[in-house]
Amino acid sequence: MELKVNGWDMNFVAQKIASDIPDGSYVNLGIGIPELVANYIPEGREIIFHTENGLLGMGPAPDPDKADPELINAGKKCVTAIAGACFFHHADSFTMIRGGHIDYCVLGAFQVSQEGDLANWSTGEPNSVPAVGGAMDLVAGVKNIFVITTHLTKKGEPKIVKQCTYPLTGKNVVNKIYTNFAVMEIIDKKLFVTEMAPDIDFEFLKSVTDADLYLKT
Amino acid sequence: MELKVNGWDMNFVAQKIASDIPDGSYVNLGIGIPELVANYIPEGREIIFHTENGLLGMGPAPDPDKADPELINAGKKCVTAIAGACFFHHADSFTMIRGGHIDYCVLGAFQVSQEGDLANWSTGEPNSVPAVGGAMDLVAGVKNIFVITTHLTKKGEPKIVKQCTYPLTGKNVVNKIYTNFAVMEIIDKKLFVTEMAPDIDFEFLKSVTDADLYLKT
Amino acid sequence: MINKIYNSPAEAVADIFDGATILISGFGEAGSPIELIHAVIDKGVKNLTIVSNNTGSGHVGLAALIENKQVKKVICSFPKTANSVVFPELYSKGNIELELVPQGTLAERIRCGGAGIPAFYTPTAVGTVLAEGKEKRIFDGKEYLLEQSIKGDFALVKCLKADRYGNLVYNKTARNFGPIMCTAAKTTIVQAKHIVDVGEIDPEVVVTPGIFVQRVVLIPNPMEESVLVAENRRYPWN
Amino acid sequence: MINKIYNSPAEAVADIFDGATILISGFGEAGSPIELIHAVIDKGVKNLTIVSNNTGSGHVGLAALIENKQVKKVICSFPKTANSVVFPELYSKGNIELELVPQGTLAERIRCGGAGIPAFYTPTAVGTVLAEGKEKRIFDGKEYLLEQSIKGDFALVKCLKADRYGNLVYNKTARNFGPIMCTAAKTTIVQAKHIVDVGEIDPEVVVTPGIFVQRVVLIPNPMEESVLVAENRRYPWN
Repeated sequence: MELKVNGWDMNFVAQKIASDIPDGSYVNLGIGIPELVANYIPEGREIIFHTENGLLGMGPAPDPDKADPELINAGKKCVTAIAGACFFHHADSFTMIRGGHIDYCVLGAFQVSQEGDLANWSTGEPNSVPAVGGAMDLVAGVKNIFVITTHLTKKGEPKIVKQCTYPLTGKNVVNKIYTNFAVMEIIDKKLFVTEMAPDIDFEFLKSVTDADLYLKT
Repeated sequence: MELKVNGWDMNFVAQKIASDIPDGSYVNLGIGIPELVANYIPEGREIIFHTENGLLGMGPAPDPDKADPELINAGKKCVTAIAGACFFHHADSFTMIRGGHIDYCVLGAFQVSQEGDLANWSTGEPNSVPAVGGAMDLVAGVKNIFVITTHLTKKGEPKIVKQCTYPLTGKNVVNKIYTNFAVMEIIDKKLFVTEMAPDIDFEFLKSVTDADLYLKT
Repeated sequence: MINKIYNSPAEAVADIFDGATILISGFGEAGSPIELIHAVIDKGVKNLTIVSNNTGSGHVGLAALIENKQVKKVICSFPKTANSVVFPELYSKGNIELELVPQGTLAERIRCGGAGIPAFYTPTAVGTVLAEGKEKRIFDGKEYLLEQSIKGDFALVKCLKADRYGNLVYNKTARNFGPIMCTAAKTTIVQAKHIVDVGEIDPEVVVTPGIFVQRVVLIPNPMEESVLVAENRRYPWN
Repeated sequence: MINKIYNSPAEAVADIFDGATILISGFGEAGSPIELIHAVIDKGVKNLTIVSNNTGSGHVGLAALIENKQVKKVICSFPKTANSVVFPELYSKGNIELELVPQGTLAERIRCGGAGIPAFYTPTAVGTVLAEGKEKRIFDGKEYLLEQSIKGDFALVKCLKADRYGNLVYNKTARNFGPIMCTAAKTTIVQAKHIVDVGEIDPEVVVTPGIFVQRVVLIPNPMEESVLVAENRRYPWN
């Protein structure tokens, strides 16, 4: 399928998510595209970033000459700690996650189902090494799960689907999906479109989505 | 029953216990008579005292003018912290206890059975306020449970019994009993006498003990 | 901007409601948030369930809250201490409920409440009257009891130092139940002897990360329970 | 006198045996006790079960231990990172066992191992393939899985500062699994960048109380895994 539309740039999508996160929130960002969100926190808002390897108050990447290989994020990249940060061990870190203390988690996705099932940890290929990390803990514990993803795979296949074919990270866990084409909310296991990119219309969106879509009125 | 014997002084019994605790042990002492043990640690031994309200490395009582009401022991008396001490919260404190990290606990007793059941928290009277504190955690978790007690109650009734009549603190938990009359060890649910006070003989000991006693040979 | 600092205990406890479950830090007087408890007395809410290691001394703090008939039930490990008079009297008359929990089980139930763990198995209290009615299970040939987590609508906690993010450090053995109670309540209200600027507490030594704290009140000179008890003070003040 | 300080990594790991379960701290290279792991490679013990968040990078540290065919099974949450080559190759050939555990469940299983809690319930992984074969149970209308604790025969942990009692503090996010692993092993062996006199670590800031540590080795200049990997070093040294 050849697409005639572009939708939003993923940086713009990240900015949308950032603007939807209220002042004072505690936020965990997944590795990769979700990390873009940190670049777009609106001025005047204080957002505290949590990284599951034991830091609350994660700051941006350091100057290369100031990098400490023992101050890293969940993606194992060097980061900084803001004033007011704190370090803690893994059981305490997952007390924050599993105990429902983190307000928002932004994750990437292989697939999201219309009921909010998320698949983002394994393609299920028999020969690949499965690696789950903290993804299942995050979706089980964080209050609001936001997914940021391109609407289609590189091959042009829908990522928003009736039912995930990849192994699940969690069932009924996603609250909102932000793609380059649209913003969707999952309410009572139904998928509502709340916003579309300027060059996208609902009919087109349905044609590139393998799920039942409702327009939020 | 009028006793013609005295047995050991309880301070001497405490000293016996202290000499049975090896260098480098982590020890929790119950409130009351067990606290005497701290006074008799043989010179050259380093024993670290744990108090379940969050201190490892408890030292002796402070000078009254230096007392801090926020530096107390499990009996809520002011104490000090030795060099090398540390403070921690209650869940961590009971990780030490329940997790089997404390080597010795010395406790008082209302009754101890010949199989090592301990009753030391409640007389079971219907109108009294039951209060258990950390006693059940200690007997469930600490590696070696030593009991220090007078052999008889103030009324002259045996405290070492076939079966406890008071509510239990734990079943099969006591390893050694130190009384003013004798030292006894519980091995495979049998009560062996390992030492008697100079003015006590085995026949007499049996007459003031409501349990099957064996002489350790 | 994040600013969890409230101007007064009254303001910080304003939304505590009748029937709430409140976790209260402290082991004896060490770590007991007297000023916050007195604000709850002033507010007059009723039918509270209190989770705390003890039941207070004399006629101030937690004992006064109980004496003021605001407490329906107490979940604790040691409901009497040297100067406990209020709870024992109400209890012996059958006027207050008690759930007696071994101290380590109490601590772990609270920690699990904060950590999203609904239940766990423990060896503590096996074979005792406190095991009655509890589910038993064998792991590796040893018997354990199933215990369920405890969560609070509110936690009242005393600490030494706080910042506007809610990061806390404590004083010595006044730490006790504070850090775990902070994690286990929907709304954690803390009284701090000092409030410092963000960044002044070394990130390596923060005991309670700010995420677990919703409100902080400065109480620069907290009252000492033992002094009040020795002076036979009563709250509301006599 | 208590003196937990050992003179060398070799001495500290001398009694590690074939078939042992070893908990190894670290998240990526942060907190990974490379020098202690290399001592285990030198010792040559086999059939180890390793509990660690990852499986190492390049051909040093944990990756080298695996490459040296000393490891039968790995219990971890994320067995591949940017420079993981050893584990994926052995795994794809079926030459090493993997028990994949969500990171928070791994942490809690270890913590419970140290705390005398044999099992607990968790919401993590419900409805996924990692729930297969696990006991399920409903609390308050929500489904949870039963998870059992993990204990080690040994733990190998890296810290920043230690004293002869075994009190530890860590460096930043190198803390990660260290404190909980210290609690969960029969014998905990720690490498410290600094060894200080007893009393030099403030009792308020000790992260791992000495009771959880059996042995401490001074490694003043620990190697950096990423540097060794970038230089394509192999252990035993090429």
